[in-house]
Amino acid sequence: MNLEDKFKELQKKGEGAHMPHVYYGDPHEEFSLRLIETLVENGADILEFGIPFSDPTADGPTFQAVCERALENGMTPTRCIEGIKKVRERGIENPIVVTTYYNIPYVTGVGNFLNKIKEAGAQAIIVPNVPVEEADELLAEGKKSGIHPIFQIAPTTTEDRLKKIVDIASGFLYVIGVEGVTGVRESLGDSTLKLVKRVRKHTDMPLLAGFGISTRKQASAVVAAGADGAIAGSAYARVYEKNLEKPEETLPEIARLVGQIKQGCIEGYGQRR
Amino acid sequence: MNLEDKFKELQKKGEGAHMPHVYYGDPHEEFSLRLIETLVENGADILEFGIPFSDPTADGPTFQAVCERALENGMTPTRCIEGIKKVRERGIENPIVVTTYYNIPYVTGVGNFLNKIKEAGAQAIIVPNVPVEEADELLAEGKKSGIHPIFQIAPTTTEDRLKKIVDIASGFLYVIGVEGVTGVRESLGDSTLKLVKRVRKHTDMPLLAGFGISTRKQASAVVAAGADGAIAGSAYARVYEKNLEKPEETLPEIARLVGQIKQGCIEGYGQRR
Amino acid sequence: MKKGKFGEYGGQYVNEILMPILIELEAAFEKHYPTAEFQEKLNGLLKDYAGRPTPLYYAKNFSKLVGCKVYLKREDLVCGGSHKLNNALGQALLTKEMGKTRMITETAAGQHGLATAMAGNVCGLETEVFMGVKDIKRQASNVKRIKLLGAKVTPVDIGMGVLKDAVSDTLRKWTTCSQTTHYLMGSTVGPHPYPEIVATFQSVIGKEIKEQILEKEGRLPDTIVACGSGGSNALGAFRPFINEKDVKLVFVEGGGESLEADNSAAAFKIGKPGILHGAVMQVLQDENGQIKPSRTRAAGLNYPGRGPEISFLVNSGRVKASYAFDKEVFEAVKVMCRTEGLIPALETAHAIVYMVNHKEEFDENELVVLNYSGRGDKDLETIMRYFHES
Amino acid sequence: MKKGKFGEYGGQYVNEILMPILIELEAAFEKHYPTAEFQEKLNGLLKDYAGRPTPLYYAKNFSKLVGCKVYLKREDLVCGGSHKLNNALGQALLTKEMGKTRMITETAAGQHGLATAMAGNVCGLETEVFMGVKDIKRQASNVKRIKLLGAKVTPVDIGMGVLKDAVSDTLRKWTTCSQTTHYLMGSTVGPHPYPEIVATFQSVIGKEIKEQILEKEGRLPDTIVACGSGGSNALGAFRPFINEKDVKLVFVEGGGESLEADNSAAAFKIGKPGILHGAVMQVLQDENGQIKPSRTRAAGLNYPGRGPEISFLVNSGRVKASYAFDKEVFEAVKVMCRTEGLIPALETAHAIVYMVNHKEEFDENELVVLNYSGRGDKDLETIMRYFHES
Ligand SMILES: Cc1ncc(COP(=O)(O)O)c(C=O)c1O
Ligand SMILES: Cc1ncc(COP(=O)(O)O)c(C=O)c1O
Repeated sequence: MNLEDKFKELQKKGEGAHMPHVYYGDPHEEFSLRLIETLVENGADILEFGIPFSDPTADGPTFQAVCERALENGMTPTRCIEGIKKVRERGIENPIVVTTYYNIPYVTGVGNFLNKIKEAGAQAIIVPNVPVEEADELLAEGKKSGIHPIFQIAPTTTEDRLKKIVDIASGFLYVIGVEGVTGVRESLGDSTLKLVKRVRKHTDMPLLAGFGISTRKQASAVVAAGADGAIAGSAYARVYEKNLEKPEETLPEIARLVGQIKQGCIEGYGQRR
Repeated sequence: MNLEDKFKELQKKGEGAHMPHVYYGDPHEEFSLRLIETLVENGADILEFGIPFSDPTADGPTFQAVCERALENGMTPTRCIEGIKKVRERGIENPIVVTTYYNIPYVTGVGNFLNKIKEAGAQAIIVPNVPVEEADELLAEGKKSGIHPIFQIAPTTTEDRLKKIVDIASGFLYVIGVEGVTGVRESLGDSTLKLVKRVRKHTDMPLLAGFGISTRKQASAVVAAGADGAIAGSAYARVYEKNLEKPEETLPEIARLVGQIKQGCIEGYGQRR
Repeated sequence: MKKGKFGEYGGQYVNEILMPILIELEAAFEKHYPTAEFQEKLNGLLKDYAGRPTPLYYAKNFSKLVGCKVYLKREDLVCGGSHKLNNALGQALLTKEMGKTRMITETAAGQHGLATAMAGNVCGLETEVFMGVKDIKRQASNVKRIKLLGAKVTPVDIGMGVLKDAVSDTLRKWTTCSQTTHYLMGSTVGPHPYPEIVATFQSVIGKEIKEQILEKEGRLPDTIVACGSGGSNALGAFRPFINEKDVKLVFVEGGGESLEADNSAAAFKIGKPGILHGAVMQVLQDENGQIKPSRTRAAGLNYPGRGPEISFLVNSGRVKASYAFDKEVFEAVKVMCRTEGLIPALETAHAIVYMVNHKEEFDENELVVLNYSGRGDKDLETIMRYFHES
Repeated sequence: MKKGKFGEYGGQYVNEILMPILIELEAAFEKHYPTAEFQEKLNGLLKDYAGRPTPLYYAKNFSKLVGCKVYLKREDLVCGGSHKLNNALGQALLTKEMGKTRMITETAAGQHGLATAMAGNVCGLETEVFMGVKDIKRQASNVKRIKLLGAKVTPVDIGMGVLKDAVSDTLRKWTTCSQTTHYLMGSTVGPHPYPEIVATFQSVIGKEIKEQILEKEGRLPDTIVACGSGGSNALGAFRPFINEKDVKLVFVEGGGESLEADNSAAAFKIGKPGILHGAVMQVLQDENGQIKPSRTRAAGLNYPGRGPEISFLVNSGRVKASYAFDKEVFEAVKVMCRTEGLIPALETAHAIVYMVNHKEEFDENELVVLNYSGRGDKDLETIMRYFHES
């Protein structure tokens, strides 16, 4: 299923989308696959499929550790792309958004890389360290391969830049509610809600809000503020990292959590005016 | 007995003079007095009576330790001057030459100090850190008090300076045979003998050679070369410092040593041409 | 060439949070740097606080040893002991102009952290220095200095606990506070406009070299040699000579234990272009694009990337790249100690190795300027231990 | 006044072995120093090797704190980290002129030993440094530096194992080798001609101050403050101003723990004229004329004597003597760190204490030059330990 159809479907249902973020291969591949299944079966609409990078500068301590473990255990970009195929083979049809840092596609060749993930079954890509200024190749190759490059908007983004980003974006917009890196936060603060509203004024494109979301309440709040969905990532890693020996044992807890966050997305949608 | 008479007496006897050097108060006063008696009874002609100073820069390690011990045990210049009196009270009539560093007379007042040692029974003073350039006061006050300031001559002394020193000197000349500080040395080297000969050309005044002399052979050699006697100091301290708990026990050994060195002075005189 | 690009190198590969801040920084730099007021403040501090101009010293004894005429550009005499303060003072002034009140940075050898703390205190700015736990240990004396100056030292224990990790963490921290806080980048690395800003502030080195060598020798040097990783002292020395095609420029990077060692720091020899910390650079990485940690005994050269400009200059052939192994570096320290009475920083000693190893290539009239980037006080323990153990 | 005499102070109280050598030294100094050739060599090394002129830095933040206008004369930026090299280079050149091949000296803080080793290597002279065992321990990093430079460090364990004892032993050693070896006296102490030679070589400081302050302020300073024991950095700064009667000169010595402490180093406060190490000086001594050991945490001020010239100037009222206690000194280090980002040597911090303690006496237009004699790297351990323990 492509992103557009997914958002249409959710709109019809009157639900906000939930996109969980998983770095593939932590602590090992088989667990990642089961984690993805669990997430999708219990509420995930879209899957953010992370390819671990050695220096994930936009990620907080939780995801840094995640990447480090995955790499130590031998995960590579090639095996990740194989992993996307495996997800599809297991019958999961939700849209898949690949996330990685730009050096990974850069060394393979951006076009080449996008073709590969497209072929494996992905619909879009997030490269947090590619701002509009450096996006020409990603945009051009994205168009050629049919992969949406997803852009981020931050509280620091000026009106000027916001327009530029909206102009070139496709798929959806990733709204970073807080100044900082990925990771669970106690409270979301007004900034996220304000930013969602600010962006909404400029575009009808789907907006997914992320960074710091880990609860039903937070998800509900961002969707109520006008976002079309919520992203959560470190929240899930924080559950299974407590039991890295047998991470499968944490899947029931993760199932509950993803259900709650999805519930928040649904509730929030209802509170929209 | 004054210095002049002593030298005349020895000349008549055909002997070189021996002047042992003792720092007073090491390890305690009573030992120093017994040491002096032993030296005088066994061959010393003149007594070099050292007043310990905190920074004896012309002295080697043996005499540095000697000074340090004497000061730690509470020896003071005043008590040293009392000590000279005690030596005289014990019936010792040999000439006494006080040795100390210039700060000791300087803080008391040079004239005052010389009067005091004169009164106590001394005949001369050696202040190793007063060269001719700084000797005006010492000379003037020496004349007034009747104390001979003894000057040193070193291998580095130029002909020019030698003349100056000979001009103002009285009592005797102290010939430092080696470049260095006080202390026992294995061999004397030619430099001492050469220097004695060089000085002899300029004056008939008695010459005592010192620094590094510790054996009969060395004493004999310097006297044979033309000196009128030999000085030894660290050689004796090296004997008693081996038994600081009961230094009296070393007195027989010291008695033998001073006898031998005096013997060297006598033999050397016989070898003079 | 596009602004901030040096051939394929450079750019601004940062996340959206930071982009507006970089744009603001670029604008502030372009606005303030050229003004007479800024120049006056900067030059005042460079002269009276940092001790510029630094001498260009004809090292007679060392020259004799290597068989040509070697001048040392004495950046070791800059306050704090290395060239780092040239840049730190410039950026601290810029921070004030931007109305920010804090500075954060990372440091490996500690020289840049120290320079930042000094510049911060002089300009009345709070400072926080991120430092890998491994570097904190091996550059203990600089850590003490930094703390004594009142700066906060934040240990970084992710990754290998070295510079690369500290830069990553400083970037992360910066995304949380960029509106009040300036990231004082310490070398010619990072996203545009940093490489440009740092190289500009460091160019004072090369400008002085040019004046001084003309005064002393009446001609330009035949060769300029500099060590580096990010490239700031090298570019500082090279920049005014880049268009002087007869001046040979040599850049010496850390070879580590050996080139075969999996983690030699010789990025020009065994790295390739890649994107790290906001820019395309020559960088050590595996076949998948994962950045590889580097390893050299010189903490200040222990970075897997080479800044965009030096990457471009080497790639285009204008600058010759060389490297020195740890063992040679320690020996070079001794050579400089004995010939000229100067204890060089381990980083600086890399440039000295180049001179010693290429003796036969120089003829006696050859004029070489060696950018003597820092003094070895910070490395004293390491050096003594090396000679004691080996 | 007789040559080598400063009122009742000075002179040549050495044994006969050394007198001819002192005469030779005086002649050599008078012959060579004024020549254009010598001046050219010396000035060349001072400029290109040592890093002169050192800046006169207007310390704005520190000035605010003490309520007047304070300039720091930045001798900390001299190669090696203190003013000591000014003199060491001069005497090393003189050693060459005299045809001698070796230099011996003593050191307490290690700064002079380091300077001697550097000057020795530059001039191709062997060097041997005598150092009290206690100082070897507390100035460990400078000992490492000196050894790395290839100089021989000879421990002195007589007496208290501090500077006084090291000077005594160096004098003793000198009597054994004075014909081939120069004793490079490190401060304005010792027999004539040393106080004159050292003060002359250090006067470069004051000459620069005069030029620089006239350029910056158009007038002479109201006050010059310097720390010292032997007095070389102070005299270096003061000499060109001695006849400028409106310039107040302040000399700050080590007070140690307290004046009541039996071994406070404050020789001007509790010492009297006496003869030590070849000259009449103000010196700590007991009622019998035995020299008393001094005690201060600043190794470089830990000497019981004050050189003849500074003794005379204080005695005659031209220079005001003050002192600073150890505790105040450590606090002053922190003040300078925080206000100006500079870590001063413990010696230098004594002068800083004076400024802090006399705040109320200065009015805001008062122009003070503080002779910032050295950097605190050598004292880092001691400083950190102090703040950790207290
Ligand atoms: C003395 C010295 N030289 C060189 C360097 C390398 O930095 P760059 O490549 O920026 O010159 C450092 C870094 O810490 C340093 O301390
Ligand atoms: C930094 C510093 N300042 C001052 C002094 C005191 O020496 P002087 O009295 O000769 O200036 C020393 C001596 O080691 C020193 O290292």
